Amino acid sequence: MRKIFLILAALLVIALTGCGGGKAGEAAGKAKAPQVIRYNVCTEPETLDPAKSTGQPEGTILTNMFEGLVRYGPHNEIKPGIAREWNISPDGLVYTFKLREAKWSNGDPVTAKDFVYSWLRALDPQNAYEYAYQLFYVKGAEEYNSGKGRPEDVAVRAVDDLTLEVTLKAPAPQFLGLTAFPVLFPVNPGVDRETRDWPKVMEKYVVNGPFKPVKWDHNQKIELVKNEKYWDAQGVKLEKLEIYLIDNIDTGYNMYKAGQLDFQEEVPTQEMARLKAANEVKIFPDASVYFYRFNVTKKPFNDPRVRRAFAMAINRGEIVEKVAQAGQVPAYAFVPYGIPDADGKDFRQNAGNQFFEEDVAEAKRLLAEAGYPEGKGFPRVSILTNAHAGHQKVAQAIQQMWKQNLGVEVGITVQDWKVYLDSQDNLNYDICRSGWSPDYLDPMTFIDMFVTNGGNNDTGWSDKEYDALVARANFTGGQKARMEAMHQAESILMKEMPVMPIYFYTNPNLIKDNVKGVVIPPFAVYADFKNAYVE
Amino acid sequence: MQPLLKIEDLNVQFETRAGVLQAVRGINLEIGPGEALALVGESGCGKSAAAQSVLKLLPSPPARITRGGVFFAGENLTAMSEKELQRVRGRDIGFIFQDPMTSLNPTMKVGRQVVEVMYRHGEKDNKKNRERALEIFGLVGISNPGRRLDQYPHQLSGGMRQRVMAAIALACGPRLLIADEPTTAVDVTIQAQIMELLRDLQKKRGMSVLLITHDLSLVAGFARRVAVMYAGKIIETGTAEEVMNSPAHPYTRGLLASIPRLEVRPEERLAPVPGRPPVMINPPPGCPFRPRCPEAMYICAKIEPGETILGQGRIVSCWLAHPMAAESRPERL
Amino acid sequence: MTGVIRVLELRPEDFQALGDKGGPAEGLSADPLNYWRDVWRRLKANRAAVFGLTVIAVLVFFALAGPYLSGHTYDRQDLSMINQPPGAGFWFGTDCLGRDLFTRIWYGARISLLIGFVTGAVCLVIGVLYGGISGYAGGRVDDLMMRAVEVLGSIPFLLYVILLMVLMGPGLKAVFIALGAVYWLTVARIVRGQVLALKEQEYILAARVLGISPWRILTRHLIPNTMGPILVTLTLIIPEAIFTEAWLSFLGLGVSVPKASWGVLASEGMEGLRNYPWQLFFPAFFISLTMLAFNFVGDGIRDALDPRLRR
Amino acid sequence: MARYVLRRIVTMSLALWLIITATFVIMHSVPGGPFSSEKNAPPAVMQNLNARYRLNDPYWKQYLDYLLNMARLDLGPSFKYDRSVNEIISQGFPVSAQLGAVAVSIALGAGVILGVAAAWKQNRWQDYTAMSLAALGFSVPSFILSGLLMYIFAYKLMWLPPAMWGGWQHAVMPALALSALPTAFIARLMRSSMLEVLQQDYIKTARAKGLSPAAILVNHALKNALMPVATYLGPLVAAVFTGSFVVETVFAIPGLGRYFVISVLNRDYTLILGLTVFYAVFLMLMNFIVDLVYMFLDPRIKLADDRGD
Repeated sequence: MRKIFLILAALLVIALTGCGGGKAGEAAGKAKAPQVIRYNVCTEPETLDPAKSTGQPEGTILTNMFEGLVRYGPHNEIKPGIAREWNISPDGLVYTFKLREAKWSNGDPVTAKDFVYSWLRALDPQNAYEYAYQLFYVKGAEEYNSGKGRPEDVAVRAVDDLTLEVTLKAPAPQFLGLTAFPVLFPVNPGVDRETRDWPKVMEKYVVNGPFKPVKWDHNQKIELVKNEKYWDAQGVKLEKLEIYLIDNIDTGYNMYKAGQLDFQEEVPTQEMARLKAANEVKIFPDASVYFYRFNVTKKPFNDPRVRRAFAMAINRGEIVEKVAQAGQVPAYAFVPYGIPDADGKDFRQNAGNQFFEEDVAEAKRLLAEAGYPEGKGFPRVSILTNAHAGHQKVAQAIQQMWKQNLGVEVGITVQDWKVYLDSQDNLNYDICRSGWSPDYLDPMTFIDMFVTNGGNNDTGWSDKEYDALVARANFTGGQKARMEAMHQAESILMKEMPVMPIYFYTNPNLIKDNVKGVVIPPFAVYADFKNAYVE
Repeated sequence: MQPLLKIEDLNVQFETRAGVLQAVRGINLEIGPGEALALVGESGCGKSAAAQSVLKLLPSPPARITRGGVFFAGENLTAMSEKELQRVRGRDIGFIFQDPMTSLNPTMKVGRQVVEVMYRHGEKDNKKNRERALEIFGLVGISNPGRRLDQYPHQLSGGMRQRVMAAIALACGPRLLIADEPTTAVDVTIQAQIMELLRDLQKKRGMSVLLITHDLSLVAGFARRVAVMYAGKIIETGTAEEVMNSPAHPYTRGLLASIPRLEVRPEERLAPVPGRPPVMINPPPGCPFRPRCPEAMYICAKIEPGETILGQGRIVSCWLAHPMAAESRPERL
Repeated sequence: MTGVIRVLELRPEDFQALGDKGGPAEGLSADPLNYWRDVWRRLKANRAAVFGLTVIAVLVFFALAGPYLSGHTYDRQDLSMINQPPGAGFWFGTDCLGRDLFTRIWYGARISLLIGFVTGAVCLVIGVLYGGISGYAGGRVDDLMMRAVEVLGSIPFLLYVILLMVLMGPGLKAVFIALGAVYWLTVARIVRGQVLALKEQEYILAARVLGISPWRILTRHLIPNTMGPILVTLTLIIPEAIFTEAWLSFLGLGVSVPKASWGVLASEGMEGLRNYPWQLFFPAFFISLTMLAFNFVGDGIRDALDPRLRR
Repeated sequence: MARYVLRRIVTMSLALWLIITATFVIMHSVPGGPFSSEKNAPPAVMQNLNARYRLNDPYWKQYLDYLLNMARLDLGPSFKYDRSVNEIISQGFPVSAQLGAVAVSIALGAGVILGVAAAWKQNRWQDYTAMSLAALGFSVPSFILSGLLMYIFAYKLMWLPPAMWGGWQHAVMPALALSALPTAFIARLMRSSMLEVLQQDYIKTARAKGLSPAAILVNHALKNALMPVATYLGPLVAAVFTGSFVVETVFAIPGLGRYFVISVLNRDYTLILGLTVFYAVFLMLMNFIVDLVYMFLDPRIKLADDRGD
């Protein structure tokens, strides 16, 4: 398993070697190729209002047009954005950001007041932004959003034009990283007051990031051009970024082959084998996990032995290699690779990826112990999945493995996405396919899912010790103690197994070889084109 | 004098799924210039097929002229190509069909349907054509012709429509008019008017007319000569007086016996003789009329009778006309 | 011809009156064949229709027997044999999970044909009852019932199919209901039209005068007489249902895995078009063949019922 | 005429009301709401969302509000997209309609020609060829046809751009894919109606006039044979002009058709209702136009309340 990770890491390095800043500048200087990249984000964005956006495609487009207080660098490191520097109080509660003298694309200066305005706008209950809760770390934010507090009491303050002071209600090391994402982006107050629907009207659209939009042809493409007013405009090599909104991956693939796209976010599964062999697909890490939930509130999965038996009786390597095919990593733990631990190293690597082993004999023994020798008398259960071809394939492979290895006949129930979510939320399932991607680069985004009655628990599982560990991690300022608590929590999760990890995702992309300098982060955003160029 | 139309040994077959139907089985007819001839028979006897075969109007397949020919003013129509025939149709020979309700295009103004013929046969100036159509409308007795020209068929009465049909047939001043049951589909009062009109036209313009009808009563006072047809053959010919006053064939006698009186409803007239005409697909030997014939003899079931010439232009096809019949059945005489 | 000459030696007795001994005149007229036997005869004479019927029969046979012929099962995966081209071991090749496509195709035939036939049956029952009642009742009831059909006819039908599919969840039953619920309209319209026309005919009037119950008239007289056009409609609805199910499969709303209809197989095959074309070819071929067969049969029945169209 | 139009409007409104009501009921009985997502938002946020989109109101109130807005021609905001339903329809429909117009023209042209050729040369090779082509159009599901077209013309031969909406080259494949089925249908319809017409007595009259086959075809047969096709044209135009999900997603056409599917999948309530209403109105309108065209084609037909002469 370790080997696979190393390969993955190597891949990452290969992909990113082109991204070195200095080299990029040189190459761009020599380049004769027109500096235009045509990128398919594979869906029509629901909105281009940063506060309203919830998905990765929207996040990707917005990140290329805006800049928050910070911005992620090519190695997932947090780099200064609009904030030149910042200071965090020793108790981890007060963040003071010093802003640089940046400008909006209409020439207005970007000020601390803009951030105050934007964050309050994001929290305004009248606006009802779904991801407003990403600001709930801020003192007074949740109260305001739920109608119990006043906007004046939200602890975000413009000390002067270039100083922003934020007070959190509890220490949250992940907060700094969150300021790199859309909900916490500033919007131009003047424009927002004047034209309420500016996010729909590209002529009125004002940005503070690398690119500004010119045209939005729905279900076709969004055209961005370089924003000359961007504070780091010098570092931006691209003249034009065309973001295509083609949702049929196969169609996108054909366009890529016909030379009409340079870069597509997704790769058709049935092309994967050939593309990998021809070295045409580039696989990037993705800090997300693919797993099955068990409904622990009823038989037979109320018995942890049954859950463990099921988890041990599948061949993850075969699923990854033959079914998913994109170089995913078999998962024997819940928190994916790519998330830093207290020592700056990788959280997953530190704890290892081996909380349990695939062992059919042991699985059979556990199942017999639970009262189902050779699967006899096992109740009829079913895997719930949404109607997506890939998920259905994995489910069928697993179905057969359980049948062969445990002698248990498991059905498959396919539901439409929204019905599936409804069933999952209301525990109307036996086994449920799930996936989770982080909201921020911290194990907490995975660990806090499974606290008792957590909004995303959806298994009915509850463990007092686990809850206590999560609480400890949440209210401890020290990173070391926090991480320690989370490591412990994860080992409980993997012992009790309300969820069965299957694999850690990867992010395969189709990218032409002459496209360089694109940052492909492992979460939240597909691609950052700030320093990208065409060779 | 050379006949205008001469039909020689005409045979017409229909190929159907059930077999070959012999619709017309070797008929001979001549019509002189300005002469009116009536071809009489029940529906299904082949008279319409014969008439339409003159201009090869029957759809082929399934219809096929297997033998014989039709000569018009000395030219063999049967041997003509479709293109050449098109020039004869409507110009030299006009045609009036049975049902004025269905024989006019429902979606075209009647004026245009008349003008169209003239345009086709030479006169390309439609303004002139319209004036001529107006004239012809008057000629065929259409009242208020100016308004009628711009009406659709459904806006006209049945009689009016048949007059339009006549106008179409007459548009190019044909030398021969074939009227296929022109009065069957219109009611009795109109019937007389239509016949009057045809007679008038024939007289005034010296036009030949071939009248196809099942109704012997129409023949009197219209046609000089009459041919009676049964099962695809002409079984009796003669002048109108001869045929009406001394019919030689039992079938003709049957037809005459059923000449309509006003109290008889039209549908009863269509079956003047009890029984139905035979379907001529593989017919049994003998006379096709035998099953319905009140005077049938043993010979009638064996051999179909040949023609017996009774006088100048007076021919009958019946065993009764055979001398031996007279000997065996003296009571008939 | 020579025979005729020989017989011409006539004798006096030939000229004796025949009287009634010649047999009835009707003997010479065409035998009025039984209507349905006639239709069947005409249908059999139609080569395309016979081809269609044969194809349907063969497909049904293979749908029943096919899954047992190759020694593989429809859901048995062999991940070491994924995407194999057609050959000796796998006659139609394998799919992306290493399952035998030959077996899956015939298993899919079962499901697709079942969808076609059951949907047809559902439409038939609803449509005949609705249309029959509407046409037979006539007047205001008819007016109201036909208005309702008209209203239902003006909803976006695919949107409703999806709505119903989502409401009921994927699966065969849902497909039957969702498709049946939208296709019966055509049958109802046709039945009603036929019933209206037939109702005025004399034998029905006679039956009414004789006091035969309306139900009996409906089932014994009207419905058998409307069978022709209904059969034609069915030959359109059955393939249409198979088609629509294929389309639903393309959206991921068809039958549940690991079961597979032809639609599911075809939409899976679409992904592999460039690299594993046989995965698309076989399901697409059989869908098309079925469509053609039903269309031929439908045309054949229509022509047989109305011989004017094809002579 | 005015009375006739008025009566049609009244019945249309009634039908529309029934459709809205039925859709409203079915839509709300489908599990899952517009704001359910994989990452569950805190209850306070959900409360705000429901309040904002009035999902907290009782159903009867939502229903009445919707009807009132409808009366003002306001179909409401989309729940999923940052656009109003009116905007989505007014942006998508013109594209679908343009493509649809091309497709219907192809279907009408090719269908009529094939059908006429088949009828004119009944039971000869022209008939069999035309009808085989029609059968092909009937027998290939649109997603397979679309995929194959793209594979052959864009991927293998590279003659045409694979997707997106632009110049005429972009319209070729989607229009072909869209028109396959209606072409086949019209060809068959045209053939049988042409055969029917060719047996009519007035065609024999036309032949007796000495008209050439071409003149008979054009002046006498065609117009009469087109009438059943005209009846089919109403529903056809309604269906094709509002777009096709398959064709629009495969060829990346920014039309309306895709929304008929994704509105349901997203539980975008206002969009579902809006599309249903739009489709129904459009269909009724098309049928009305067909009735008018029919009147022009067939002088025998008069509007119910317009009996002259």
